[in-house]
Amino acid sequence: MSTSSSSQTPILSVRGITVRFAGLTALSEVSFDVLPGELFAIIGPNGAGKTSLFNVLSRVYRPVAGQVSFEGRDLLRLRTDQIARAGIARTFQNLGQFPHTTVLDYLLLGRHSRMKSGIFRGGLYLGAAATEERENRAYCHRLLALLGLDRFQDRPLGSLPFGVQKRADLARALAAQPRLLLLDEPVAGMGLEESQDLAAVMLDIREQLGITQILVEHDMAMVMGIADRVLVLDFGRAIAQGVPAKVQANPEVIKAYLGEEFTEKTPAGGEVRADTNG
Amino acid sequence: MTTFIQLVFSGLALGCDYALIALGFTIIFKASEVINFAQGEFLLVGTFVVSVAMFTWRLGFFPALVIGIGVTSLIGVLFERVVLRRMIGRPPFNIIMVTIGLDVLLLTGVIILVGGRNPSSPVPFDTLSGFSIGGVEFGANAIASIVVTALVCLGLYIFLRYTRYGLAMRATAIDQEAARAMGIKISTVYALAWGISGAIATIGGIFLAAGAGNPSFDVTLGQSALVAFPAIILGGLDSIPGAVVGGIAIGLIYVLTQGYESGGFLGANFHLIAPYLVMILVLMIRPHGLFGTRKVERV
Amino acid sequence: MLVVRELEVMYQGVIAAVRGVSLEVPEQSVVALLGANGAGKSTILRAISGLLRGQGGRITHGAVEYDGQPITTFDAARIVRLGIAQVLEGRRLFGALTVEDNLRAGAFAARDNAATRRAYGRVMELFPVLRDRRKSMAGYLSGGEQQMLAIGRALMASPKLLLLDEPSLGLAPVMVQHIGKIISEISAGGTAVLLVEQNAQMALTHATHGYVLETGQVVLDQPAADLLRDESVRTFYLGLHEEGGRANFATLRQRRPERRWAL
Amino acid sequence: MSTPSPAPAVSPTPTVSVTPARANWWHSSRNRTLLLIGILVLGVVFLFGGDGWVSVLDATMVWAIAALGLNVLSGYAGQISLGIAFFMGIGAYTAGWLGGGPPLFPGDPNGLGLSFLIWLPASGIVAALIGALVGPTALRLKGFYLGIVTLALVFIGQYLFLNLRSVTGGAQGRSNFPTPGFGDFSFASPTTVLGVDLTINQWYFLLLLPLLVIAAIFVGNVARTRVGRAWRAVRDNEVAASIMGVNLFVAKMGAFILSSFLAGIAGALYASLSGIATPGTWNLLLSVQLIAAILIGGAASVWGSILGAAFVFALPIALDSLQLLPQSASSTGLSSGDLSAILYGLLIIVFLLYEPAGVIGLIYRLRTTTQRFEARRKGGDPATQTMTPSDNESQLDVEPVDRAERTDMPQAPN
Repeated sequence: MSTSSSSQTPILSVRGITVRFAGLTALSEVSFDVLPGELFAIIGPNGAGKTSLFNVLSRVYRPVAGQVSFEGRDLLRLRTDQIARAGIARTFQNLGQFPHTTVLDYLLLGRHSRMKSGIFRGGLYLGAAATEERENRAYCHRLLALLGLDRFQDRPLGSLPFGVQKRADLARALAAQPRLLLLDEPVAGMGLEESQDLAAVMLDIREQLGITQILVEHDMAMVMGIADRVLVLDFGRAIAQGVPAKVQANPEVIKAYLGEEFTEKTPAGGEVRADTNG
Repeated sequence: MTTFIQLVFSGLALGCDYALIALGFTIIFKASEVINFAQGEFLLVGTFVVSVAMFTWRLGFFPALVIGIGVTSLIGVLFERVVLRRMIGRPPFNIIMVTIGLDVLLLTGVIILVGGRNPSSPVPFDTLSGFSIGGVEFGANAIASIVVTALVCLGLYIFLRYTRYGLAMRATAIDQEAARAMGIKISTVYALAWGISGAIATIGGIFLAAGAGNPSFDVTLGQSALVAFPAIILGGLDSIPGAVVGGIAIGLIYVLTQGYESGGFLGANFHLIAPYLVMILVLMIRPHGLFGTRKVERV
Repeated sequence: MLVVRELEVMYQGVIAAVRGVSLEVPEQSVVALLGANGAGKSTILRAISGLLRGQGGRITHGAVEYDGQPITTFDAARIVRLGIAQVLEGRRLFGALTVEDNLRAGAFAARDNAATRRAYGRVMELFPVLRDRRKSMAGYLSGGEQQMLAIGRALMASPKLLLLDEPSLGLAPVMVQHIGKIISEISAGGTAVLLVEQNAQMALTHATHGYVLETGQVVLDQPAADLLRDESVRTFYLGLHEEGGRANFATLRQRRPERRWAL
Repeated sequence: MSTPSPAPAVSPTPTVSVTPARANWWHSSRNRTLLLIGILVLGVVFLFGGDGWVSVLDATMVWAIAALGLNVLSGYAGQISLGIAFFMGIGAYTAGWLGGGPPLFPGDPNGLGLSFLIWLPASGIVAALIGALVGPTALRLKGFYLGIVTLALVFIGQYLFLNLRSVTGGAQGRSNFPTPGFGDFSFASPTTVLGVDLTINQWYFLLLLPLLVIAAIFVGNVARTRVGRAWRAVRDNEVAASIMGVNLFVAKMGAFILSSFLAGIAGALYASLSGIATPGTWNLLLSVQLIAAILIGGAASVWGSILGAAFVFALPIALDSLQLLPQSASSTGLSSGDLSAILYGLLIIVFLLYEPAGVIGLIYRLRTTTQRFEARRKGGDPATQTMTPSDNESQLDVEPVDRAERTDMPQAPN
């Protein structure tokens, strides 16, 4: 996969995003591009603004400045619920919001924006509405089988182990057939095997479905292992971006993660791109 | 002009009763995020007990009041301990309904004890006593209700501001886990909130029962407490000064509309909905009331 | 003084947040607990201080002992009275209360007024800025002042053990250094500190011993000075390491179960 | 503790087994069985129970339609509403105005005398339109605030019903509500069919049962398909739902409108059945009783609505008929009305404490327990039978749904 120097048109372009809450600046002038098919990771110490950035991309937060364009469209003009239709799906950091929903229903919920029937047609359940429901159920069954979730399909999410819930959440996001997938800490709280398993799924998604993925994650081993490019945030600012190896060696990044002293023992950062101010 | 002053005075007195009722709601809500729909029935139970103590057991007003406050507070604390504590973390709808269940039980209990007759209003002064200045009637009990409300507010202020448990209540209302980290027992704070709320309900109830000189009250007393809802919404569910301001405002709106609606184009009983209309208007402009705080929902 | 043995914590009955952690905090020491977000550090502190209940968490295995006494089943209020105070992550001040009321709340569990007065004097000594801002709302303080108040509030209970969760979070480097010095002073004054930190450098500079946590398990357990020198801390934080039990994700690109995505 | 590996190794070419899509409420064997049992029981009461009991069933079916309406808004979509009585009143007066005949008593307002086929749908449609009118204002608010604004709706309704005398009859009420019928035939006159004498109540029964079944199947179908999923998502977490593409306004308004429609129909039928309504008929108590019905029966469940209505409205009458206690409430002491009030208050508290999924949840739980017991006798727990040996059993063991609940309305299995 080619990296930042590519001449491809970015699928997502973020320019000078600034977010403030009651005087506190959560994000300050953050800019970056994500190329089609890329597995792009956003990392940074606790409180660096990663989740705020995700919330801007899924239109939960409104930035005070900046632009976001997705496939050439101005993302900030869309409502939260229109984002899904525009082709962006997101997984959630916190699970447990839908404890009674069965896995199959959760996936069908993910397909909400791909379906049409309203109260009247759904209530009568005749013709088009019935066909639509059947087809979409079949689609979700296939997706569940692919992710090894088929035997859990009728179980409420709340009764499943954490790892299965995480996987079901990813399946739900995929069910929307997005072109951009936002993954909010997909392996947080998981053991090594589970993490590797999910990482493999992400690589599959990238290579076989060609879906662009943006990943916020704390598990550095995973990020550095599978991401094409990495953006590092610290105190709401983008302090570095580039391929994993270069970012790991960037003194700014080491300082942000470990504190001042560790920097001295680091070899010079080389040609790391460190855009300190957007 | 005389009518206007008379109405403002009556509105203020009624508003003070509402303020007390609203305070009862707010104290519980602030401590535990529970809206107590049974608050009206706490009023009824408290007033009924005071009435029985005064007129059946022939006790004086103050000993009777103490018994009434004791009984209502005890019911509140028991309900919190036995039922509500197991409902922590449940959806608000269910919590509201559990308090409605209590409301039904308390109301039925009083109905069974009261039977067909109406108990006498237990007030410190004779229901008709008072004085008039320039044609405006100042009822003794109306004045008492204003004075008592002021005293209750002052007492509550001193309690919350200067005592150890008052501080614990304020801290718990802001951040429960942080309060627990200080060694504050949340269960004690809840029990305190329900106890205080029951006590205030009794005081509000006896003045509301006497109303505009009613010698007796019936079992619908609890329902008239529903008007406190617009009051707390107006003031913001979680604001104690808001409850007082909201209560007085609703009392004034209620009495003034009632005084001027007769023969008007607004039709009968407009005063019953005027508080709600004002409330809806406020909510349209400020969805969290005049003094309330906004909560942020998270993903 | 504090011994944690094979602690296991579950959330909501399904999420294993801590999987068999053992650690020790000796008298008057500063012990650092390091690890990435979600590694289970805060959960361990909550398990010690009794705050797990009410968060949907439960200790499913293991024990916490304080001065030889098992305290696993004690409620938070009792643990505070025993002399363990916790500063929660994100400071969690009572924002609408004044600085002084926050400190008063911190002394809620204190037994006698004399001890509270002594504790108050000590807090003012450690954080002179708070004296000038006694009457201000806690919510209006700067980030650094808020952190000092949070620590001061916990010290009002005159604890023998202070559990400190991410004190450097969101603070500027100068302030981080200052907080580090304060931690040393606190331990010099006779209060042991169990410090959860992301800023490894700050934590290890002031700590006597360090534990590194990963997905709910202790992976490194060494004297702080050794950890400070150890390259492995760095690798854990930056994902550089290829050995040490953590398999290399990079090879996943080549070796992974084959799966055909036909939908 | 060992790390569970929840995902089995995925086979190179996944064998996709598509289980039949059972989205239709009618296609669930459990629903069909329950429905048949229900109809059987009703049939027996209908034929042999005596007219008094048939009238109780009639009223219960009307309450059940209203409870279905409330369940749509509060159970499925999670919007607290105390305003259902208001929409029932709207439906009743619309029916009275459009279908009512000449005044029965002096002071009765005139009616247009239109056909049953017009006034019944119209009563639902007008209520739905008014729902659509107030919805945007009310649904901006959440939780308690919405609850209290809908409480205001009840009081505003009573004020309007009191003052709009030309439609409602004012304080003394209206007594010329229309009775259903086609042409010369009326459901409100006793007739003999095939040698059987059918009373008015039995005729109403024959009308109300199909109406209830249609309403139940309609709501059940909506709940199981796209819109129903969106409602539950909105109920559980609004922000997450909207990120998944659910338009919050559309979802809430849909629930509000369908709920008002059903309430309107129920109001019209209630007024037609009882023949009189005063402004006080549509009071707060009515709303509270309906909320109690769905919570006792089972929130977010079609069967829960029906069973709940039976519990709250038919049970007191059944208790009354046992005549254990004096009926009069004029003296002190326990009357039968008091007893049912106490029972009803206790039921609310006990169910919410111990079985938040209501009667239907209780039935479901009993069934699961007996199934497990059966399976254990045969050897092997059905909940873990399908698991591979590598699964950590204790973690995968199914927790009862209602116990896992934390953040939302309890949801009974459909």
